[in-house]
Amino acid sequence: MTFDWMKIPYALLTLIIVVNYGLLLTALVQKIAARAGRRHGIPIWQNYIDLVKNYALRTSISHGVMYYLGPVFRLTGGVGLLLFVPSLYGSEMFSNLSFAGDLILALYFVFFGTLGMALGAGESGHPYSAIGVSRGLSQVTAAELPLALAVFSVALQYQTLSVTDIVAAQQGGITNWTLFTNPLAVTAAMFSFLGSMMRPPFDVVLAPQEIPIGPPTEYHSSYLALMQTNRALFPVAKMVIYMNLFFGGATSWPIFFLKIFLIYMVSALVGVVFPRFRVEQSIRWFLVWAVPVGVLAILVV
Amino acid sequence: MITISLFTGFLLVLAGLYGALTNRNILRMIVSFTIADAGVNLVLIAVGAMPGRKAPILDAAVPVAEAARRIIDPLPQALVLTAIVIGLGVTALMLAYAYRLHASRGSLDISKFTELKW
Amino acid sequence: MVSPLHILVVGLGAAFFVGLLNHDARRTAFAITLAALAAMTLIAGSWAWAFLFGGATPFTILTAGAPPPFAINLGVAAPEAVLVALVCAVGLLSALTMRDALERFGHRAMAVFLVAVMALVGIILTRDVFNLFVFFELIAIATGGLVLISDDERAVAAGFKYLVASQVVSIAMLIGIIFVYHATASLNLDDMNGGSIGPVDSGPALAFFLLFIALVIELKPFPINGWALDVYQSAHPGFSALFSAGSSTAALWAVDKVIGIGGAPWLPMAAAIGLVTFVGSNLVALSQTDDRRLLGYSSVAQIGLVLTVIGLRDLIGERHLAVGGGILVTHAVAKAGLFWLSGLVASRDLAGWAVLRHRPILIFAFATFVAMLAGLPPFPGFYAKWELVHALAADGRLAFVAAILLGALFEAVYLFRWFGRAIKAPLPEENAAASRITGAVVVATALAGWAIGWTWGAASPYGNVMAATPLLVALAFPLLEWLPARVKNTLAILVLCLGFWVGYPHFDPLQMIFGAIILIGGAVIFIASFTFAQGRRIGFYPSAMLMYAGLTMLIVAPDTFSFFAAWEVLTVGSYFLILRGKESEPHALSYVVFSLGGAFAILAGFALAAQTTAPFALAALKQVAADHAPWVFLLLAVGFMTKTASLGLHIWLPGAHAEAETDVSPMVSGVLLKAGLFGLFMLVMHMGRQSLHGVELTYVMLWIGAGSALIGNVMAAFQEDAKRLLAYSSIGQMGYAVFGIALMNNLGWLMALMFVINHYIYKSSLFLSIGGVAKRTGTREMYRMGGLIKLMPLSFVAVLVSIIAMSGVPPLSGFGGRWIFYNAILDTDARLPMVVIFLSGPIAFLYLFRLIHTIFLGQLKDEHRRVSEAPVWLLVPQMMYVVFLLGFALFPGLALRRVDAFIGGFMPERGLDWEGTTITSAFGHWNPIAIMVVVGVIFVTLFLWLLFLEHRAQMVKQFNIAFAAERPHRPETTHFAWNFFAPYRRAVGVLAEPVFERFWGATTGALHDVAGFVRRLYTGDGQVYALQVVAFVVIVQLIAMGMRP
Amino acid sequence: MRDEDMNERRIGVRDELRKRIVKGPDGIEFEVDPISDYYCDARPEVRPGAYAGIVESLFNWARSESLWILGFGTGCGAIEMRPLMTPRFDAYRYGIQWRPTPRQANLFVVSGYLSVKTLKRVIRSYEQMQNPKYVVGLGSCTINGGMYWDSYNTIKKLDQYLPVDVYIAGCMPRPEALLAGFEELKRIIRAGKAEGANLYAENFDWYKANQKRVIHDWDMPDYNW
Repeated sequence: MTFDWMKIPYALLTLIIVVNYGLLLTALVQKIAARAGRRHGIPIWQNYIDLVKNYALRTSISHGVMYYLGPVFRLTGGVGLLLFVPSLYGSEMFSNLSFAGDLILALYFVFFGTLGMALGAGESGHPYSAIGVSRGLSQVTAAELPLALAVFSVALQYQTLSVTDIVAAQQGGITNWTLFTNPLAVTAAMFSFLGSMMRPPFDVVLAPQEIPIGPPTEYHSSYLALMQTNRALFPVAKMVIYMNLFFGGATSWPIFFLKIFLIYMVSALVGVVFPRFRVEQSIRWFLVWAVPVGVLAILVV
Repeated sequence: MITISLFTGFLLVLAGLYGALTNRNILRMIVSFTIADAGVNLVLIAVGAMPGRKAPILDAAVPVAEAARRIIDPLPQALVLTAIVIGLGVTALMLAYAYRLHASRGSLDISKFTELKW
Repeated sequence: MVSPLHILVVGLGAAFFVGLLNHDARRTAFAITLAALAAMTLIAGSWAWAFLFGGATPFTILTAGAPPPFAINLGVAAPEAVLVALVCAVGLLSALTMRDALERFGHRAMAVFLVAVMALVGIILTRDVFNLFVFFELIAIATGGLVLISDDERAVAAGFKYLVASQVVSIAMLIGIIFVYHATASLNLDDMNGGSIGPVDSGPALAFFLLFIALVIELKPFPINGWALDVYQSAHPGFSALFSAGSSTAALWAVDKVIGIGGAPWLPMAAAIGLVTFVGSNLVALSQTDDRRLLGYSSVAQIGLVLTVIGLRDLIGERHLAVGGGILVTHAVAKAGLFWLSGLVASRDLAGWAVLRHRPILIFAFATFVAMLAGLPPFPGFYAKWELVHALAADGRLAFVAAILLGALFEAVYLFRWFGRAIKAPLPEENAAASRITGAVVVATALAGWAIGWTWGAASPYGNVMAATPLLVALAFPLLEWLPARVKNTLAILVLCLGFWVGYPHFDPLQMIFGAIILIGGAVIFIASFTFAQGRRIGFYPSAMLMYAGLTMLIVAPDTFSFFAAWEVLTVGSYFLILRGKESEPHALSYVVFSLGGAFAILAGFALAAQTTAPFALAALKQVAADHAPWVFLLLAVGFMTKTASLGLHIWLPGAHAEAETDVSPMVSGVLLKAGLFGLFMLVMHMGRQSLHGVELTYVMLWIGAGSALIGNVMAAFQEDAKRLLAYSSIGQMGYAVFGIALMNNLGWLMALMFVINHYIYKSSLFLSIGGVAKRTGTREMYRMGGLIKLMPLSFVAVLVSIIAMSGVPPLSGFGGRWIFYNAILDTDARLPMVVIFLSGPIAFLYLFRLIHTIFLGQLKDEHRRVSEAPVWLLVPQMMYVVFLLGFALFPGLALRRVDAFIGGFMPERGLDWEGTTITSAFGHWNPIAIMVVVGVIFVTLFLWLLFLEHRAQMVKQFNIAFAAERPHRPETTHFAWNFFAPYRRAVGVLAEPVFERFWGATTGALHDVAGFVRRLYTGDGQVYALQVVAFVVIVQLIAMGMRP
Repeated sequence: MRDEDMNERRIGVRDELRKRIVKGPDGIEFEVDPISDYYCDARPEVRPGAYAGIVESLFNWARSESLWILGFGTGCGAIEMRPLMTPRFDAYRYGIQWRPTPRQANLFVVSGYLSVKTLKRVIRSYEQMQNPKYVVGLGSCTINGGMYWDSYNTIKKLDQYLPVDVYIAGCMPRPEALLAGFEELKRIIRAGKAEGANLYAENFDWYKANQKRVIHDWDMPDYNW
């Protein structure tokens, strides 16, 4: 197999665009949420400042090798996820490294960073980290389920696991989007989306005072900076999958930005309205409300 | 005659069995079994008997040539003989057991010897 | 050759002579007794040899110079010769073991003993009914005398009860004989034979019934055998051995001879009584705690089974002697051996047999006898069981099959429970009374058992199980027990590698994968065994090699018989292996009971499939008649799924795998579980889809696989014990594999194979790592560990790589399995079970994270601060597994490509395209090397970036955490570990309810309750026993009358 | 110095920090000294800023615009911080946020009087923050004890124990005053003068001596990493 080396600079370009977009987007959404509380909220560039500040801290501690590697795993997970999925449909430049695998690769790679991060947090020896991980993992087992069902429903619908092919099948008008051709799957997936965004009502994992923000409680300085980068990048990478599978993908960057923003807003809107669930409540919620929709999506497709 | 012996024999067997199964005393059981044995022997004889024939003794009165027609079947009698001997042996053994049992427990009640069960 | 008549002559003559001896000449008397018994054995043995191998023809011996019916005649043929030899040999050996007692009681006792053996021989040889009666009475009297040779006070009462019952029996027999004589005018069996009794409702038939039932009662049928059980329990074990192996054998042969008079109408009665006895006696034995009484129950049961075979002689045909004989000989050898063995045990409690552990060779004998009684290969009972079940199934008597297998399962339960207790009970002080002679007799008996096994196999039309090379190799290991363990370990590794090298050219791709896992994989696990190879490690290598031999035989088996034999061999080998764990006794028992239950299902399935064909090739499963096929499929699938621990049949696995020794756990998890999968593969490849009452069975399997995956994973997430966690995870993983097989498409099977390979690697690795940790920390409770990463870094790396692989996260090999899985389910319509398996997928993250976090991360405990890395021999295989995992992740095609093509031969749809490094399906693609490179490059880049930024990070210690402005108190209170997934338990804890455990617990509880209730029949009152005998005769007659049209 | 010092002070130390004999799984007994086994005993170091001045200026600007306050209300003044989060004052727009863990915070607002008991926790939390870090003393009590000037139980001058960057006087200072104080802090940071952490490391022995003078049950290592 011959490898097209030009893919690498293109992939880096994608990465840079998405990181910057992600930093701005998260700030923007935070600002919107602040406006819902009648505050001004943070400046739009606040994320950059925080990032620089954290990189600029002069000291740091380490609890051990896994602790050290935790953020690396985390960000690798984010970057990998982004690059394994084509960002723009029809663009050779921004199809990234999707030759390495299909949708299943992306779905399972989601866990790479989570698992590595959990391990790193575990080595800090901090009980709050462990409690946070326990909650996060418990919740994700239920929250991932509707997505898996929805993805499977979509794969059945289009008879392919290739993201490109799925996007291709949705071209030619808004009514061709999975959103309209398979609304049940999209509903289930969006339920799952709410659960994976670490926003209310599903954010007890990061309960700030009870278990000071859970898993990353011991992280600081550059570790935290890497994780912040991932925090900007990862949701976007995830939403790229949602966009491609359910909302017709994107053929250009403006459409990409718009669709990602709108998808993010779903979670933000729900988040400012609803209070927090306990973990078992959220698990039950997913099993009772979201999973049946997913099952239905599989059965009727 | 044969019917009477048969009937008596079976009656003795049943009486003996009844006695053995209802008397708790070991000695009484043994006696009951001898009664039953006697009954069995009687049945044996009765089955072998043939009306109007003589005892199976080959002597002057019964020439060998006519034996097959004149004497009764000798086999059951031989069997009875054996059975009596065996019965005697068993009875003797049971009595010996009765002695040992009485020596060990001071009682001859069969329902007292039930350590081995289940 | 000496005439067999001289057996009687020698016996009787010696008895008279001994009786005449002076009271003080005990040694002389004993010597004469032995010499007489030896002579009898020799004569009988020479005739047995002549009949079996010398081509002698049956003949008749006339006595008193007159032909029958005027005199008694003796018939001698092969069965008689064998049985007489058996009885005499048992007599001889029993006398040896009874030496002290016999000398104490004096010459008269010896005379009685000789008479008893002589009478047994007489019963077997005579062709005269009344003579039969006489010999039976002799036995009764001799028994009455010999019971008294006992240390047990209670023997007196037992002997009396026995005599009372005998009286009732003899009355019935005598009356029967005289009327039969009246009807047939002969006492000679040869004259009466051939249905000369007339119709069953005639008067003569009633007479025959009395004779017949009297003989049957001599067999001590359930439930009217209390008097005999008391004798078993209280008599001298030497005599009990003769009573069990000799008396019953002789009585059985008498029944077999006499039943010919009545002819076919009487066979069902014998079969029914035999079956009731077999099942009932085994059931009651479940609650028994006295070893000799237990043996008594078992004897009664085995004899009942032979009676069944006699009753089925019209069905089995001329081979009924081989079948019945197989069971009988096995029973006689094993039971005699066990009774003698019980003479070496002071305690009458089952656990008291632990004393045998002082002499491992006796344990070997014990194991041999238990295996013989349980009908395991390579003993005759195994062949007999196989043939019996096949004959019954071919005739459609499935209820018989079920009852027999159920009874056999009960028997296995109490035998293996007993064995397990003996192996695991605390070791008592040395048994002072241990007799060398008895020990030698027992060992000789065990060896004789093996020899008989070989002979029987050689004569069997199915082929000799023992002649299979793997088994021979495994059987060589007990002979090497004197070698140091290191040598044996090296030898084991070499043997396994050699086995693979030899088998390699002959394997098809499927066999290749399983063969590589069994042989090469087994060898790798053996590397870890070097850790424990101190001293001689008695028992480990024979058991392990037995299991590997069974596995090897399994994958190369061409027909159902060798497949089943291999299955039994691997089961028993693995049972011994599992039993080696410290606390493993109840779990090993549950394992072997489930396994044997499964094996019986397989046996029934094969029998149903084969009908009359023998040998039945596995490939012929394709051609099973359509009306049988679903049932065959069902039975076989259930059997195989007990081994894969599928939902409902899984409860044995967690304990068995968790409590096994460190290097045994990977053997029984990584390797052994694959036997079930291999069976399922074999099944679906040959039988394809089957529907029963409109339900597609593979669809049911899908649900079972999915359910196993879910329950296994959920349960694993809630375990505190690390090895139990791994064990439950195996249930889940096997669920995936079963699911894949049941998908019945190309990719599903490929996925199952991927799981086969992956599961072997990571589960073996994990069991070794966790075993190493448990060895170092002295606990398996995860919450008591923590923070071991710094002390055991290599173990950590092995666990880390393994759990990444198992979780299915790219870039390691587990992802390949998941990827194929998704592609496979896209090809199928079964969507609902898929939901369940989706649900179980992410749960794996829970227990995997918990495993690594709770053990290696978090807070290090005080007492573990000086713990060192796991032993190097444990680490070597782990590191090999890490390399395997990485290699398999990069180049899955090496293993799977050929299999893909092979499976393609069974399936219409196409498999995968293996073009370059990319693997393409109809739906998607996957490039393992590209994934690895991309992930690697990103990871390394980011790592270097972090290293650049944070190379001066201050290394801190475990309490340097921001603890809400406080500080941790102790590591125990800071390690968040116990009940780690509490919220998850609150949400879905209902799934972790031990429903199946409760079900099986209730089932076994109910069985024991029934057994406990039924055995109240045995009141201990001799009179009640006599009454029962009378009632039995009446009831059997009434039932027989009622059954007649 | 440390060892003797610690031994002497163990009198007041809790049981869980005493040396203890434990038995390993192999049956061998050994001693565990929690203080040295469970805690890092390194001393804090002075860490200079970036080599290039312009980079350090950029960093200082970023630090000043990203003040992450440790959410630890040490006294009654804590109540004045809450309004800063409300729409009325909305401190977020000035780059000020609250973090629940000292690891991620770089500004410690000592809100009001500080009892000796709390001082121990404040020291611990402060030491767990990363360099550079800032301390703001809120209210008169942190300056001179305020109305508690003669209390048996409060410390009087905060900067004897921790390097304070800014005091905000008042009893209580209103949220507006806090905002003004933070603006002042930002100015100091941008000027590169907020080097409290390095000051603390430089005069570590002096600070420790002061701290131990008032904290009698000193049950932790000298520096809480």
